[in-house]
Amino acid sequence: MSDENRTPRKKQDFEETLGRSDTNVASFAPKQRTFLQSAQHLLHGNPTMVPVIVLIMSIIIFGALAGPKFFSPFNLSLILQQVSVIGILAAAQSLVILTAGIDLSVGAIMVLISVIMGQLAVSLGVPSPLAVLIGFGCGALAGGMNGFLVTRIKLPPFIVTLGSWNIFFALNLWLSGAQSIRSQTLDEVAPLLKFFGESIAIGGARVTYGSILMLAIFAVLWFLLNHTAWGRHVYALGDDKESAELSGIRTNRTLISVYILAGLVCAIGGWASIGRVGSVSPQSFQEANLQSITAVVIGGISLFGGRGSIAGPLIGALIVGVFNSGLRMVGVDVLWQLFAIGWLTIIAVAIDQWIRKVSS
Amino acid sequence: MSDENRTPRKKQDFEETLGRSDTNVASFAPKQRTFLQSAQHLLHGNPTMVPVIVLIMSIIIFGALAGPKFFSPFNLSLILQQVSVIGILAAAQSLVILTAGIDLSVGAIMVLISVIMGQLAVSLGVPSPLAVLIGFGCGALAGGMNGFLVTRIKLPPFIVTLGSWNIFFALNLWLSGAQSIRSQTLDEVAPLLKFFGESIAIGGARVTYGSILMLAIFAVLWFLLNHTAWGRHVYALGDDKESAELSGIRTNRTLISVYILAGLVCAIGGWASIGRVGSVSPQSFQEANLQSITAVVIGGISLFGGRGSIAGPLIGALIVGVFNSGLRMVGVDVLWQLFAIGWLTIIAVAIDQWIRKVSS
Amino acid sequence: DEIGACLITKTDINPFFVKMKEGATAASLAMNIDLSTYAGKIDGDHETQVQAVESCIASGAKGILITASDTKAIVPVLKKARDAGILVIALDTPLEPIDAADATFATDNFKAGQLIGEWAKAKLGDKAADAKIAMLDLTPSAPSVDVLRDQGFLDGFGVDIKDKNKIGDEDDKRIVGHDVTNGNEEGGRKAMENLLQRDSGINVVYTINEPAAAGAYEALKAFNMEKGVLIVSVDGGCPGVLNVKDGVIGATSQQYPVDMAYKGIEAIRAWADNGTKPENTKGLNFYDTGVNLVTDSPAEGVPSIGVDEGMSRCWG
Amino acid sequence: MTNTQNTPQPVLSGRGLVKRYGRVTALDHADFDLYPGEILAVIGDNGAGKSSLIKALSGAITLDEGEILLEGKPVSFSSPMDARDAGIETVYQTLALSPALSIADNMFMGRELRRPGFAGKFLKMLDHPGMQRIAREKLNELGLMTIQNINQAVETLSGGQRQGVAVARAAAFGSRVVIMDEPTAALGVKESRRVLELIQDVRSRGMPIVLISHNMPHVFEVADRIHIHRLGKRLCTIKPDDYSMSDAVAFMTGALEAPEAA
Amino acid sequence: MTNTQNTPQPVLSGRGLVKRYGRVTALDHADFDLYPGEILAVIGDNGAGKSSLIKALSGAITLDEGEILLEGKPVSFSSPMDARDAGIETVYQTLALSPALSIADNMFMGRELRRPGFAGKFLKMLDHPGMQRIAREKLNELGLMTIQNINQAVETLSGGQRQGVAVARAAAFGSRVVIMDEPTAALGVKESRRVLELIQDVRSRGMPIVLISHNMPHVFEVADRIHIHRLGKRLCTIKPDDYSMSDAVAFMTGALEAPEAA
Ligand SMILES: Nc1ncnc2c1ncn2[C@@H]1O[C@H](COP(=O)(O)OP(=O)(O)OP(=O)(O)O)[C@@H](O)[C@H]1O
Ligand SMILES: Nc1ncnc2c1ncn2[C@@H]1O[C@H](COP(=O)(O)OP(=O)(O)OP(=O)(O)O)[C@@H](O)[C@H]1O
Ligand SMILES: [Mg+2]
Ligand SMILES: [Mg+2]
Repeated sequence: MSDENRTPRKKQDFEETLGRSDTNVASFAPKQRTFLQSAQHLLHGNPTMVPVIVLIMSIIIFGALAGPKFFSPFNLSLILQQVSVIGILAAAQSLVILTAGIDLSVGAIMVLISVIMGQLAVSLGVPSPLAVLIGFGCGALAGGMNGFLVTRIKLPPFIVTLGSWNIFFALNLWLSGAQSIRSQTLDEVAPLLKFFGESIAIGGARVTYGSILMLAIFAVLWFLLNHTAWGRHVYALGDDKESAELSGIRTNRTLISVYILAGLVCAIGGWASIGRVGSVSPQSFQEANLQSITAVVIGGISLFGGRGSIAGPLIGALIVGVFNSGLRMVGVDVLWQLFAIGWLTIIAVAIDQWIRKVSS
Repeated sequence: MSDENRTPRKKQDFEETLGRSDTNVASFAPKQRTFLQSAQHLLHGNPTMVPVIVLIMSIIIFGALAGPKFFSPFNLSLILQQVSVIGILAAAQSLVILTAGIDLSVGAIMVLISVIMGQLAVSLGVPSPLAVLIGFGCGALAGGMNGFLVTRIKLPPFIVTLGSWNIFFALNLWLSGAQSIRSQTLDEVAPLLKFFGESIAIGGARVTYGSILMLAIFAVLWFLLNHTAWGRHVYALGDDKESAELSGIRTNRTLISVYILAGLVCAIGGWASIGRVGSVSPQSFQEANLQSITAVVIGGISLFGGRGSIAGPLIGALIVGVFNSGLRMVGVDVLWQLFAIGWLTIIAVAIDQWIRKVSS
Repeated sequence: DEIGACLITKTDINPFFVKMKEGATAASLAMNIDLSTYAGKIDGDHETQVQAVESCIASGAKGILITASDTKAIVPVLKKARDAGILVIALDTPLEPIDAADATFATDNFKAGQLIGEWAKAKLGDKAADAKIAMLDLTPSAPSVDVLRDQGFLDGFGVDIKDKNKIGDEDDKRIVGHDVTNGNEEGGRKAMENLLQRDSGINVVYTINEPAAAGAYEALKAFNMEKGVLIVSVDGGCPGVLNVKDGVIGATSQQYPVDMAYKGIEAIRAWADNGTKPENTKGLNFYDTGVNLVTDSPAEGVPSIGVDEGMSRCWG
Repeated sequence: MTNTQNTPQPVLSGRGLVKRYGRVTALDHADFDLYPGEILAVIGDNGAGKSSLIKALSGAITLDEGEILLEGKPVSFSSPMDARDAGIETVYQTLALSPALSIADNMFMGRELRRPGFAGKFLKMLDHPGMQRIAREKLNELGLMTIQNINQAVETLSGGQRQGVAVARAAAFGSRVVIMDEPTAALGVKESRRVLELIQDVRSRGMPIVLISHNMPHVFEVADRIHIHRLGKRLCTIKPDDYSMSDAVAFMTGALEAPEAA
Repeated sequence: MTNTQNTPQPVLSGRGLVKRYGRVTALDHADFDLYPGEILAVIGDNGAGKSSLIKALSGAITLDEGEILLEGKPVSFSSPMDARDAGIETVYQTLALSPALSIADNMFMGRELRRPGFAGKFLKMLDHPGMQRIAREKLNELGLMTIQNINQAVETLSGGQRQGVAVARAAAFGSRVVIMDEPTAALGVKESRRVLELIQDVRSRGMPIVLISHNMPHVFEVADRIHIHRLGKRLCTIKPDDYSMSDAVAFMTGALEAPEAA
């Protein structure tokens, strides 16, 4: 043991030459590429471009098939309107999928919350703003329950949300008695609940507040995910939970916050859904879960977590919307619409995978 | 460079003492355990026991609630009968989940195949045995398509089967025109299709061939998974695909064989389902996907692949069957049945996780 | 003495079946019957109904009331029930063949469709010849109610419906298109929007039920077209009748699920007491629980009742 | 380094640490002491419990028994974050990097810099350019890296480069103790040398370091004391000047009885 | 070892191997030669492309250009299975074990033994007891393991023990060439020594071995020839008797110009 100025002990002798070692960085000449490979490379650098290109392509194709009506600002704004609720759910779903989870209960939470808001305002006479706030609280609570089971009891998200989906659905039926609350009743008692159904005309387009809300939610989530520490933590824990934990992130706390936020976004979606359908309808949106997942994966977010931009699911929802609307305008039979959506899902993700691969 | 008898070069000198190093194996005294911990330990050694215990517990509880009728051989054999189709699907699902995949299309394949068999035999007049064989072929093909997309195009199984679910469902509606084929028609033209609906009486119990088929399928899969190289490869690739590939397994070939086998098992399930419901019903079993997944996870197979015994899903399916039957017999409202099944899923898996954890 | 009975409905999420259940529960209390209720999880969930029938047999019930999801496929298991001495009554939806049940208490769905078809035709008068019709159906798998109402409406409107068992095989130019709504507001709205995009001149809208009609109305309102379009529907639930009153729906065919359930329970009591089976309505092979057209703007030649009477008999 | 005279208080110590994994007892009443400003090497056979020991000290696992003292005061770390907040920075054997995130993101994981002013204070907006600049500086300082792009995802780096990022992170942010679990295991000769220099650098800033390594020449070159771990406990600690490598290896493998003093 | 006189034909060689990962060229026209019965060490900086080289030789990655020759004949391995069937056995840096499976299962992965007779031939039934027995024997032979239960899942082993299993597997089944990518990186002193002895054992059975390692003393102790890899190509090969460790390190890091001959 020596004092602070001790002479360093001997290195192994073969290490003595290291001082002279090369410090250049390796560099290699790029190889020749075919056009396809160049395109692949270009897109690889900007993976969010992929869904955008798929979107543009499908708009062009359906425009060609369905005629100029398809391109009208009115029709395009209608598509935006139609995807607004699924888009909001896709935003919530993206958060969960980024953490390498999956939330099968988003649709059920959304409908449950719309029922809660409606019953509070109409049957119990709670002032609408309060009903909305309570609805938000319940949404956060429902998400929090999922998050608790995932983080504390350490159950796989798939199981938790498969179970809670049934639970929320049962609660929905119980609270609503499977009865809708009519549009006219809402107009009288609680017009606030229909707020997001109102629209502003911009040229020929009719943009509902619901559509704007969807865009706003995506914008806020984009900011949170990319420009706050919380967002970086969400990505890190989705990427590799254990590493994230070891590198000093309170992963459980972050994870539970993700589920709560997702629940809250679903609750906002519930409010928006009342505006969209005009009434409080406990039977609507039964397909919403799978549609939201489809939008997320078409949008290029990896089901394994940690990869993908939140802008993707927005585009993904629009692609699904364009497909649905386009197929219907062209007059394709409902049955073959199902068929086409099935292939769309597979092909869109296949293109995405191909882009991400870069060279065989 | 020296010849074959060269003297070995010098080791680093600190390594010279190694010859004398201790060769005992480390051993530690076991710590004191509470009763709960001991039970946990015992079950940890035999994880398949967990679902068995849950099953026995639920039989006892429902027996107590629903009275002696519940224990009658007739009712117990009825439960076996009722779970037979879901059980067969759960067997197919287990295979896929063991490879760390998931198959959302099992139910759709099964119904599609029952429709194909029925249409061939009834509308086209194909002899029933041939219709059954063609049905098997189509099942394997449908599974093979999933497998191809998963292995060759390298898409996540969730996406592939989400897409193919829509595709198979559309084909089903197209082929059947959403029309059932009546029981009487089958009796006349193709009684073979209803074979698995027949039953033998054992005491008061009525065991259908379909129930026996389910047990036989599980037995065969158990043998394949535990006593053939193929089975080991399935576990290895589900555990860690890259390692399996590097340790010399043709993972893609194995993976595709898993999907084909799963498709074939679904096709067998399709045949059994005709016997079970008595007719060819294109609208049946819409919930079958999620129920099969529930049975698999309650049975203790990890959604992350590579872990769990194929016996588990059989027990899992029985648990779900006992729950459904018990809740009905107790007279619980449908709504609260949903609620209870939701919690069952969560709690059964939570118990399983707890057992597997062993000490905090 | 108390006897057991079962009510098996298609789902628990449709107010029609919820009301039917409430009616049956009330009747059972009055008639000292121990009623168990079952339902499929989603529309078309046939397997769950089979299991429910089996549970009923196992529990030793005296009678089963069922609204079948798959009217053909349910027959074998119901035969088992009848063989076990259970009275099987089909509610709302007839089985195929209809005599697979001991009795059928149902709305004539084809007739319900015809009534609104005739009404719409009469309302339009001469303009009916170049009407533009939107058909808002139930699901892609087109269960029998879906077909009967759809085809009934077209028949009543004077369209050549070709195959009576098939939706969409008509080639009448007046039909703008068919779309599915899943029988709820959201589906109704989306389907209406899409059909309007195909042809904005639509002036007659057929809807499978009143929630779908409410959704379609929202879409029309958003297009500022709610004034000139006739919406017709089937069901007669209280919110639906209120919507007729408010002018959302022009006319709706009202059915009586509570009656069906009440009569069903009554029949089971009678069967248990003295072994009598209910009889059919004269000239029909089922007991018609009746259907009435509800509207405040009656059309000549089409029998109808007013909204006030409709309200007094509505079910939800 | 002055633990020769009046033994100073250890910076970090563990007493009677026990950690069981089912039937395996990874730590069996192990003790540990790290004195101010020293490089303490921890050596031991595979499976001796070295990683478990440092995981316990850095809050990554919860102990079954025993207590941890930081500057004499008992502490209980329920997560790595707690340990980090107390100034203990660790390079784990598994590195604990997020493969899909950039080098800069990884370096600042869990201690991100915010923008100055409103954006940072109220919107909690991150200072991406600032973090990138600092990350580049730190890596250059270490001279460890031949990395072209600080925004490159960590998964695109070679194993050695990744280890470099993890080491750089710990060295840059440790304020009280830096713990390194086999930091040179996957590194080349040149890169290992850099890490050893780095360790000495950090020590010369007065920070004590725990170094787990199987490389005896490295251990004997840099360590002030050597903690020999065997069968889940501390067998003894020795000074490299008092014993030869052969002795250390003999103690560690059980070929020789351990000397008296701990 | 006789490549001093009339140079014999190499067992395994590579010519002009190229492998690109996106913008990175991991192998840049690299050559490779392994002669019968020799231990060939491959050394190089982190990221030099050593792992890529051996992955190419063992069929784990597909080459963009170049050819591989096995005993002079061009071969093309489309998967690790092909290489294994040709007698090339590899220990990868990542070990390639299935964590949830037992030690015995892992050792026989992809070459399971079947029961004799009907059960094996027609039912293709596995001979579990036979495989367990052989696995136990092989591990004992190596003396590498202190494993109590051959049916233990690999995930319950320490990092060092796992490496032992992977090495044992390769040594037991290789018939023509054994390749080891940093087999001692995570191993303790004692365990490393065993692996080195094992390597020499395998060589003394006449089988050539490729050893990638960053540990110069080990390399110089066991290697017959040293392949120095730099910037994706073979810089040169040297004999440990002709050059010192310092020289090798200097070549490898670019501190000295490489000698002429390959
Ligand atoms: N998560 C775990 N689950 C079960 N057993 C574990 C776990 N982590 C470690 N062990 C066991 O605890 C013992 C000590 O492991 P540890 O990783 O601390 O050893 P080590 O000294 O770091 O070994 P190495 O030099 O190989 O890294 C080993 O027997 C190991 O198998
Ligand atoms: N799958 C991959 N994707 C992208 N780049 C890769 C991949 N594998 C290796 N590389 C890159 O190829 C180069 C060579 O890597 P390789 O693993 O062959 O190096 P190595 O010599 O084995 O290094 P080490 O000593 O650190 O193991 C590195 O720059 C690495 O980043
Ligand atoms: Mg360790
Ligand atoms: Mg390497």
